[in-house]
Amino acid sequence: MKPLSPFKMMIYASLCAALTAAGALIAIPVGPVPIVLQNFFVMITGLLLGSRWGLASVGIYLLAGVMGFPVFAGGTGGIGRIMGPTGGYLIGYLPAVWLIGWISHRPKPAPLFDLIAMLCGSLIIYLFGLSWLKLITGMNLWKSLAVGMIPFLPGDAVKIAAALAVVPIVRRTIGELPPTGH
Amino acid sequence: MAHLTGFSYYHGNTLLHRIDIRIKLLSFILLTLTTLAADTPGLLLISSMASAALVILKDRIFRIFYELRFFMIFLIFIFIIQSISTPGSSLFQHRLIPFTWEGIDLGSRLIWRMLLIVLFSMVLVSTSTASETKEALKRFFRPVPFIPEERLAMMITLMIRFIPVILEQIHEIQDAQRARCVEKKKNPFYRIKYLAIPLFRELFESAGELSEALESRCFSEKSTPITLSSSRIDWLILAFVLSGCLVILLP
Amino acid sequence: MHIIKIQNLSHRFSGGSLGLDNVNLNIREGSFTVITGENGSGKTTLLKHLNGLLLPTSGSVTIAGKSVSTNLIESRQLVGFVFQNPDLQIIGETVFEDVAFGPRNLCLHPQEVQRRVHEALSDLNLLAMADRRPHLLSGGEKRRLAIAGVLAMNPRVLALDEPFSSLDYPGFKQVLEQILALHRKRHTIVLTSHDIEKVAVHAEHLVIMKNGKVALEGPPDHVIPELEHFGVRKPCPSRWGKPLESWLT
Amino acid sequence: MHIIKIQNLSHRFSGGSLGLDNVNLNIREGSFTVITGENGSGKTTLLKHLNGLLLPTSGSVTIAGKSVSTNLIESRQLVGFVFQNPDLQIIGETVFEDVAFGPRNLCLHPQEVQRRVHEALSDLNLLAMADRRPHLLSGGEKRRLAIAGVLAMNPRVLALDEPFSSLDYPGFKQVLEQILALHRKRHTIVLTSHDIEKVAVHAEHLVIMKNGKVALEGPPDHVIPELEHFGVRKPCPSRWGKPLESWLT
Ligand SMILES: Nc1ncnc2c1ncn2[C@@H]1O[C@H](COP(=O)(O)OP(=O)(O)OP(=O)(O)O)[C@@H](O)[C@H]1O
Ligand SMILES: Nc1ncnc2c1ncn2[C@@H]1O[C@H](COP(=O)(O)OP(=O)(O)OP(=O)(O)O)[C@@H](O)[C@H]1O
Ligand SMILES: O=C(O)CCCC[C@@H]1SC[C@@H]2NC(=O)N[C@@H]21
Ligand SMILES: [Mg+2]
Ligand SMILES: [Mg+2]
Repeated sequence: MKPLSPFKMMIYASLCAALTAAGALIAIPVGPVPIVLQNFFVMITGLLLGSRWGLASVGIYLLAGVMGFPVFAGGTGGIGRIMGPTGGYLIGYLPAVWLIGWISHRPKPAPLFDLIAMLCGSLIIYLFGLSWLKLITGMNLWKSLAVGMIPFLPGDAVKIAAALAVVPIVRRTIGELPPTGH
Repeated sequence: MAHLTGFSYYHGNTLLHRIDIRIKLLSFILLTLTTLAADTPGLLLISSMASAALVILKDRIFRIFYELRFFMIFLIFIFIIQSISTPGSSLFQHRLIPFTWEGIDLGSRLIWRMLLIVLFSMVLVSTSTASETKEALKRFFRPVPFIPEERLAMMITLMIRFIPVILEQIHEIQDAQRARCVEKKKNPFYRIKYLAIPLFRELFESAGELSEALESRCFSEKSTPITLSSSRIDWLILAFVLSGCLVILLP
Repeated sequence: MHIIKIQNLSHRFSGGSLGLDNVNLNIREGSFTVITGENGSGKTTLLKHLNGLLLPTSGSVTIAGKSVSTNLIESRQLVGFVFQNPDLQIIGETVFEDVAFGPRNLCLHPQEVQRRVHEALSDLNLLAMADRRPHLLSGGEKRRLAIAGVLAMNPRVLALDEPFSSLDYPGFKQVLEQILALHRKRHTIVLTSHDIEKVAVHAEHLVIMKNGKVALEGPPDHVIPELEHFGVRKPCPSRWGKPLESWLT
Repeated sequence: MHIIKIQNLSHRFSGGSLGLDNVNLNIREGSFTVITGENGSGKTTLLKHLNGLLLPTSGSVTIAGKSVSTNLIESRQLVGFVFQNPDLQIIGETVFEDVAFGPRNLCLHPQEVQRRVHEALSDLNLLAMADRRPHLLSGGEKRRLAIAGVLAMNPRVLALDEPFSSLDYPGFKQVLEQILALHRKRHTIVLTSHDIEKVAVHAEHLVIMKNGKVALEGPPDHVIPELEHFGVRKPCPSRWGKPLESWLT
């Protein structure tokens, strides 16, 4: 994304945070960890805004959630969710979006780099998520994998594929949008 | 879809509306941390505080619980997983499902805690306006050196404002696609792709127009601070909450 | 005889507010119906019942003899819906892709998709812009693209929600000419507008809505004298007792 | 004497297309100017130069003697801009918060903010709805809220972009009455519309634009006969040589 005025990037970052919140609302409860579009929008935030503004976007998303705004999975909020079983995934979004932005932000963005970025990002999300889930619920490794990772792999694969299809088009559309504002 | 009340401030003049937002936020954080550390007697005390808050917002109780319907299913799953995975004296000798007494006890307390925390956050959100919360955020983060608290507060306000807009646009885009029989295509990749493309284009276009609207009303990071006045009652309530938490945590 | 039959249809929104209140309406095959009324009088809500985007709380809606709620997909093929804001309806990367979205959803054979798209584009004379990027088109062109996208599914009824909003005079003339051409090809046209100045002369059947009810319906010369009671301005010629005049001249 | 002076203003968009081409326009203080023209003729682009949302590629725009590009903040206080789609302009969570957004950005004293918001709300008679949530208001009420939000910054010029689009007859009457009331209070009104049927009788100065140029400007009775050449329909009464008629009756 070509550098726009910081004012415009602030609005796009808030927009991506709101998208992540909207993605979290559509939560399909399949176990203690629900299937959400949340991480789909986190990945797209990283790909569109880059590492610095992507970090700011996910940062304010988590801050709003911690402060009580119901923006986490299932339309709920509060510090309790960070302490709860899925808190690891939420914390994992911060390093993940930074890494996705850093890997994918080349002078000329290419789908291969987007794919690698998203795979590494998802790995980090699961790393943080599973370790915290195991710590909190005291499950053994095998059970926490069965509950915290395996049910989501097909869903996440679809999300990564959809992101690869959508992001180049959105990058072009944003580029053609009226670059209004000084 | 735009009527997502969970997100929005519900105008009213109840005691909870009048409390200074900083006190409200502080007691919210205190209560949440205490709930996580509390045991059954502690949880009982905190539940009484929660029900007191709900009584004050009596006309909105149904709306708050209506918002929590997804979260309830989520809680049930946590209860089942917890009660299965904790070792201990099992409940049903013969069945394959290893329900254990310890598991049920642990699971029910976990759900009780999470329900209390979420109720407190719903009460906080529906009784404080975004500009109040923004002002409290600015005051909390001002001492922190490297965080630009003015920009942070504005970004959170913009985010809260965009959520109902996004939900409404998702609804309208889905309507437009359903009108052209998109439901015959079950492949999730196809559905996500054709929802995301118009959604992103529409949103980034409206974000561009919103930035023009902000600029034409001279938006800058400096603005008149909203006067936050904390009266005697506020400090009384904070003291009450603080003592309640200490009683639970100390012995 | 009547392609659309609506019998005491009511719709209550999840928020509790009543959108439609006991609506009874029959629309003849091949007729040109205009539904008018104030903002919030329920025009869009009624139109969304024709292709099952909204389902009745009570009462029934039948299209060509089949109830909408029981065969949704079929009623959406029979009734093409053009939305007020064309931007939300535009999906494809190019004009061609966008029009092909509907037929492809019907899992038609690629040749058939090609033929239908080509026919729809030539009907709306958008052939020259087949590979342009849709969101860079002008207001009038986007509206014609939305109509072509719906036309490619061979609907028998065309439901248009405020098709002329934010269109200038030339854009309006283009869109109206296409709609009248489709009407001549035996399509049933149902059109909503809160300002009937522009279409009153072409309407065969005029319906006025107020607070979710059908306040008055009938041929234009019966209904137009009563318009002012329902918050709709009488067309300018009829304020001087002159015959209605088409906006195409 | 002229509050707005535009001298050979041109604007080229980053995409390369020419939005405005050598525009010369002077607008008197306290006048009621209507800018009309086809879609894409440059009406919105011209209006956005009045409060510095767009900066000229060449030429100059001066408001009350001060050049816009050199003092942006001041020109945004002098010129209040009401957008075509009010939903994008509404920021606050309640009507009161939204109107207070402008004055608070000017870092005024809280009492002063309170006074201005109260005055603006009573001007647009929205006082009863001060605590309602903006996105549940009707189209007309949202439009009046947008005007109140701009009015609270005490502008001398009010620039309205298509203020009546998608408004029904009662909504239109409400908004037009407020605009005329502001005009009586010596505000300069600059209003764009591609359909001048509704406002021609109130306009003192009519400007027609085509392809980014000012094609014709002058008092309505000079300009109206030439309208049809520039893709704008003549108001219905003047098609029969009758005097213009206000839409408020
Ligand atoms: N940001 C932009 N980048 C490129 N071209 C633009 C941009 N904004 C406007 N244009 C083009 O400039 C011309 C004038 O646009 P403008 O919005 O001023 O027209 P308008 O008179 O307001 O039309 P309408 O009646 O639809 O509001 C149009 O052809 C439009 O396509
Ligand atoms: N999803 C919804 N939830 C609750 N109420 C709704 C919803 N959609 C519409 N309404 C209400 O139903 C009534 C009818 O709405 P509708 O959009 O059909 O009016 P309309 O005649 O199309 O108005 P317009 O002329 O502005 O298009 C309005 O009062 C509106 O506020
Ligand atoms: O409680 C929360 O808000 C966090 C939910 C985390 C869901 C995780 S993210 C990675 C994995 N993929 C999914 O679809 N869901 C889980
Ligand atoms: Mg409507
Ligand atoms: Mg315009």
